[in-house]
Amino acid sequence: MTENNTTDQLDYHKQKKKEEMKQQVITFVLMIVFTIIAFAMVQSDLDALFVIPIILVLAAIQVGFQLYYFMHMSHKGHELPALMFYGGVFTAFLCIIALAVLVWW
Amino acid sequence: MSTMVANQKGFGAKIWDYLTTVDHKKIAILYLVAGGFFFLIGGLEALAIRWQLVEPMNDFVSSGFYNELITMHGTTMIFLAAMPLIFAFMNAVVPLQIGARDVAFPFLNSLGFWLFLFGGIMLNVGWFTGGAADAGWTAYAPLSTTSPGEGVDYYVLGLQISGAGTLIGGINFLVTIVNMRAPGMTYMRMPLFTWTAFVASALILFAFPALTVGLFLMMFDRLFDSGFFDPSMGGNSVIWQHLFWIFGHPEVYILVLPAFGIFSEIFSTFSKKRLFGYTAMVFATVLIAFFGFMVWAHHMFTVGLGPAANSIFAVATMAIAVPTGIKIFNWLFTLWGGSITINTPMLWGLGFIPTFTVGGFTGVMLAAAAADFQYHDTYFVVAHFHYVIVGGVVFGLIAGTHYWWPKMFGKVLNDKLGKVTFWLFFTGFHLTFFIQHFLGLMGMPRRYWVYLEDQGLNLGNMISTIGALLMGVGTIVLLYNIVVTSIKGEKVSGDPWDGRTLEWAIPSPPPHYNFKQTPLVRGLDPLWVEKSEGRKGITPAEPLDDIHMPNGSILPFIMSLGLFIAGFGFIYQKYDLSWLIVLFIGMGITLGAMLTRSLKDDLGHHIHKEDLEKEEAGE
Amino acid sequence: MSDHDILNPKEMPHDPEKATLEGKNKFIGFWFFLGGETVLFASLFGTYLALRNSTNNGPSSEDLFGLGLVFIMTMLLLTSSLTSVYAMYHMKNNDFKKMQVWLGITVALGLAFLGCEIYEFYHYIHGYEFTFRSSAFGSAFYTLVGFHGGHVVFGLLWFIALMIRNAKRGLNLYNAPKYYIASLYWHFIDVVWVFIFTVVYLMGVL
Amino acid sequence: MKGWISKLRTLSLFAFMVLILSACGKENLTSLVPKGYGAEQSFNVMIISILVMIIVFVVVMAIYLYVILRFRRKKGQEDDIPKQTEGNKTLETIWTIIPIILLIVIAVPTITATYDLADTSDQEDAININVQGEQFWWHFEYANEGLQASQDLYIPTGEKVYLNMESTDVIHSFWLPSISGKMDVNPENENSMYIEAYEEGVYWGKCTEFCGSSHSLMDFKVIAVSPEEYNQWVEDMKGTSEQSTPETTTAQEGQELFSNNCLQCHATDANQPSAGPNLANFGDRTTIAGVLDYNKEELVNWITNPAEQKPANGMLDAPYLEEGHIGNEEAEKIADYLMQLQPSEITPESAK
Ligand code: HEA
Ligand code: HEA
Ligand code: HEC
Ligand code: CUA
Ligand SMILES: [Cu+2]
Repeated sequence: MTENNTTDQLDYHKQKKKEEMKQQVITFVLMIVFTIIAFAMVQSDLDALFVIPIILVLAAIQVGFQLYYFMHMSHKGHELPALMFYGGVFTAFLCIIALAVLVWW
Repeated sequence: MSTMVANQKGFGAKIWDYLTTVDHKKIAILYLVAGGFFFLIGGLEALAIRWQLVEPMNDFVSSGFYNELITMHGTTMIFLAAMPLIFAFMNAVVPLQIGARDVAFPFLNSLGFWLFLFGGIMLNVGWFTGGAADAGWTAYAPLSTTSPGEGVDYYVLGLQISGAGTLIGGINFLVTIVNMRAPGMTYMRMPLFTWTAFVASALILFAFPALTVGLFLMMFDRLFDSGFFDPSMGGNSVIWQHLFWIFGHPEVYILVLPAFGIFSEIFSTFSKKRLFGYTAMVFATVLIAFFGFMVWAHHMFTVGLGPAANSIFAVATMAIAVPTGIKIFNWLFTLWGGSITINTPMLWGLGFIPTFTVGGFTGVMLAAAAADFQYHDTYFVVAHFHYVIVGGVVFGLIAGTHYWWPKMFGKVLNDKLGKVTFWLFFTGFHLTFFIQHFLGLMGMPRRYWVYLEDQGLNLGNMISTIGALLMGVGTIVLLYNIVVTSIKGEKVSGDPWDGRTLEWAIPSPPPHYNFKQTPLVRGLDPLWVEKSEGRKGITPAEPLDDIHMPNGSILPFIMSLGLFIAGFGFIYQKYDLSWLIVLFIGMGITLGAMLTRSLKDDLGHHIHKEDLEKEEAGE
Repeated sequence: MSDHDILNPKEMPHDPEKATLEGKNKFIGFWFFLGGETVLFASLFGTYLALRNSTNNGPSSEDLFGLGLVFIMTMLLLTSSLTSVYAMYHMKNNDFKKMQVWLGITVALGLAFLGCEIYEFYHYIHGYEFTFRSSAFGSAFYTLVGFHGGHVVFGLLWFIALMIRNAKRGLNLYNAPKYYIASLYWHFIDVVWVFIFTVVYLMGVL
Repeated sequence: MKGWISKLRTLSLFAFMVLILSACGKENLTSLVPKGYGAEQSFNVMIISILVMIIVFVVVMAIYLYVILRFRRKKGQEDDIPKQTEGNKTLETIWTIIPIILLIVIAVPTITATYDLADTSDQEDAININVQGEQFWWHFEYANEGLQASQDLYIPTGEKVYLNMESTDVIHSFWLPSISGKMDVNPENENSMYIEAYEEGVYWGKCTEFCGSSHSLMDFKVIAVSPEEYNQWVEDMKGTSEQSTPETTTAQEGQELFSNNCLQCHATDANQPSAGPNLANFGDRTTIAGVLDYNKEELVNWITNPAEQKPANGMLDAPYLEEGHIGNEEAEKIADYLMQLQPSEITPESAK
């Protein structure tokens, strides 16, 4: 690999990172918007049974943004981290079900 | 050679060496010694339990002391004997089996050990301060939260500290196996012990946090007057049960899967065949782990969760029989058509199959919720879990001890004595626990300090106690064997069993860099592959070069010591707030050590190529 | 070649955090750890959900929670997540100065968040006599939110230690992974907060 | 469904005959001889599952023994290298599918029985008893009649009796092996289960959730009598009161002592709630405090030194123990008084 090539490559990567950074800013804006929506819905007079699922979904999407964009889980080389993390999410889900649903008295 | 150097050093230097070591093989020895010690303690407690129950209305120990005995027996055996002994073999063997020079986090590995040890000591401190924990190893609230004295506090803090160690150890092995495999060692070429270590570590990662939280809540309730489990404050004691069993059930598979791995190695080695159905074995291991998370409420059938929950959990639990059965049959067919040598490790393996099968069967019977209303909290359950834990885990650990002893210490344990141990222990075991199934069905609940006369329970209990004594004698023979072998045993080659996996390709005990040159793995059972092609050693994957090794450090010891000290502060501040000083000192020591660690670059050292060459020439 | 040269190559590779084996180990190990942390927080969330109505005649979530402060806290933490992304962006471009600056901003935002949280707790304790010991709900609330707060404190200390420690040395392959996993940790804290504000605060006032 | 289960039962009863005949357990304590609805349901599931287990065990052991005997390395074969088989799809499928089928065989009756035992549809019209577990004794309140009873629970045979259970301290568990499986008694909620005894008898019950020092001494008895006898018992118990004077003078003195020292916790009127066990029909108890033989000597021992018999039990808070003015003599008088508290014709004897 010649000198030239590497600098080219570096430039290429710089460029890519820049684009990515743009994406991340967009993600950020979306997260802010979602948060505002969630707060607004709670402040409104909508029915709780309607609002709760929606704000939970909004939260889940936000978390997806964090994981995939901010924490780069969309990048290559994150297969195992993703596997293990979702293992945790699976167990986490069971814990929450157990405590929120099975302790009903 | 490094061992030579160690021999020349004085005793103090040797101790210092072990206090600061980050070498996974030495950490393995530390785990083996500490775990073995706690096994003896736990066994002694078991003998006291059995002695109390030898006759009806016995008064060998008081009820309070009996409750401490069972609690500490269960806790010690599970957390301080079985787990560390498993870690001992994982440390001794996994890096070798995957052709690695080291684990991923040598420093954390050592930290994990010291946390476990100090946690274990903490748990036992209660004995000397007016009473150890006495609420059962499951520590159900509110019995545990209202138990007077500090016994349960020691349980909570001891488990918290050693649990942190276990979690760290688990992550270390996960990353080691993911990142440190030698070239060619694909996932589907990993020996089964490595696979089970991997899966067990994943279980640790996901199961222990639930225990951590449970212990925190219990600590807050006991020491800081919160109300999680206190009905009078709106709390709910069933939360503890869920948290404990969300951890607790996976825990039993954390224990048994590595034991399965050990047996897989042994069966394959001593029948001179590759493991039958390797892929299915791997798949079954993963499946057991996965199901293992969805069955915890089978410990809670009588809590009153309702028929829907009970049915779901009953069926989910039964499902585990399928992958476990796959394993049993694959082992049998590994033996099928083989050339079977029956020596001590193999004998334990052969003892394991029927024993564990019976234990598994009683497990499935317990899983039938409607029938569990009868079995639950009786000696039937005690019989079940000793069949799977002793018959599976302890047999596995003893088998592993005999199998890998030459690798760890360079000497083979005496086979005759080994067989004596086996027959004593095996007979004693079945005497002790088979009869307990019937005791349970006949109306003997567990955790009973005494049982009444004229209830038809006398003979069974007496037989059970006799069996326990036999196990004790068997254990003593094992200890004797270890002593005799250490003194008189002959040195053996690196490969005394005609092994199949990488650990047998290097000298026993291995040099501290394990592999001079990273091996090239060309198939399942890599050493066997080479042997069958007529080669003696393994093909290297790289030219001889400098080897990078981590430096030893005393910091893990200090960090753990700090937490140990802080533990006392946590406990005694409930009587007198000036103990908070101790808490702060302890935490200060730990945080200080952590800060030192992160501020001081530790880049390790190199073993130079020239030295390696010299060594080779010297041999 | 000495370690020094290996860790300070002329050209920083474009994924400095994963350029060495140690870095890769840290990176994978830390993600696995976060998997475990997920279970830890799930257990706390579960406990909170099981106990959130057990107010024992003390104040309930409707009585206590005001959304204004929570909204501000959320904005602070979300923004700090973005600023730490900027820091990592500059790390990958091997621009140490800018990275430190952005991390500094992150820390400032984190401190502001923490300040709000302390104010909030103070307010509950003194304004409503709502403490850790008031009821099972109180215990569960302070434990869940407090565990998160503890993570924030730890994350801040971690950032600060890294920044001070490396201020003079600059970026190299030894400390790049450390920065990287610290920032992962910070994002994870944000992930948890997203659920806290949804499950605890928003669902608490509904 | 019922049909083949009962056939299985006959078959298995035969197989278990040996065990049962060799006295596997004390009558009315063992779960192996079910005498009530719940125990029978559980027993059926137990039998089905154990039969399946025996079948599989035989298969496993057959292969196991064959393998060990056939494939042990023999002299002169030291260097033989067996064929390195990788696996076998057909075999692997077989030992995946067959266990699944066998598990379904167990799962179906399990689920049926689990739902059956949790059925509370006729609770309203049935006898309801509020059960209270306490360290280390049991209290029974007949909800419909407002009657209080402790330690011994009288029920009619052939009827579902609903138990609504709650604890005042730690978790206990109510187990009546011959009649029914167990159910936890939790401090924060009420659990309901029903029991139904087929035959008259005195059945042993035990606490099966670890609850502290005297967990192993927290026994109780269920006395199943005919419905007529049960009704009479209820009537008799309603008639109890603290006023009734005993016949002998020692017992009268005993009553005096009792009112001064014991009545703060106990009651001898079955209509009165009390902090300690209700002693209205103490004269008909089968045991003292659940586990001690029923005789005067034991009772005197109990009154003078309850700590020795049952560590950490609730009676240790009794002020008279500190004050020390109840010696053997006084205790004997109290014993005379307590042992003549026999308000009803219906006693454990009637259940035999
Ligand atoms: C190493 C430990 C270990 C292992 C491996 C197991 C394995 C299993 N356990 Fe066990 N268990 C414990 C340790 C373990 N257990 C402990 C410690 C407790 C008590 C804790 C306490 O309360 O203190 C307990 C309690 C316990 C209970 C709660 C009982 C109660 O308290 O009322 C239940 C209920 O379902 C249960 C079920 C099972 C099942 C179904 C399996 C299965 O995994 C077994 C699967 C294996 C087989 C079935 C055998 C081989 C299979 C075949 C040959 C195929 C064909 C088989 C069929 C078709 C059936 N266990
Ligand atoms: C890994 C787990 C493990 C192991 C290996 C064992 C091993 C044994 N266990 Fe136990 N056991 C549990 C885990 C384990 N147990 C648990 C979790 C409980 C439940 C606790 C609870 O209810 O909370 C329990 C409960 C339990 C009970 C029920 C108590 C009760 O409910 O009242 C009994 C009773 O028989 C018992 C017996 C035994 C015996 C005889 C052994 C034997 O196999 C032991 C054999 C070992 C020896 C005999 C060692 C001999 C030692 C020497 C010879 C010493 C030499 C001395 C020196 C040099 C210092 N155990
Ligand atoms: C502090 C309250 C208290 C006082 C005062 C008290 N008891 Fe008790 N008593 C109890 C409790 C609680 C039990 C149940 C003990 C157990 O079995 O765990 C009990 C049990 C008994 C029993 C056995 C009950 C049974 O149904 O088998 C007898 C008999 C008895 N007490 C007699 C007495 C006598 C006589 C006195 C006074 C001299 C007395 N008690 C004073 C609390 C008290
Ligand atoms: Cu009550 Cu055990
Ligand atoms: Cu389990």
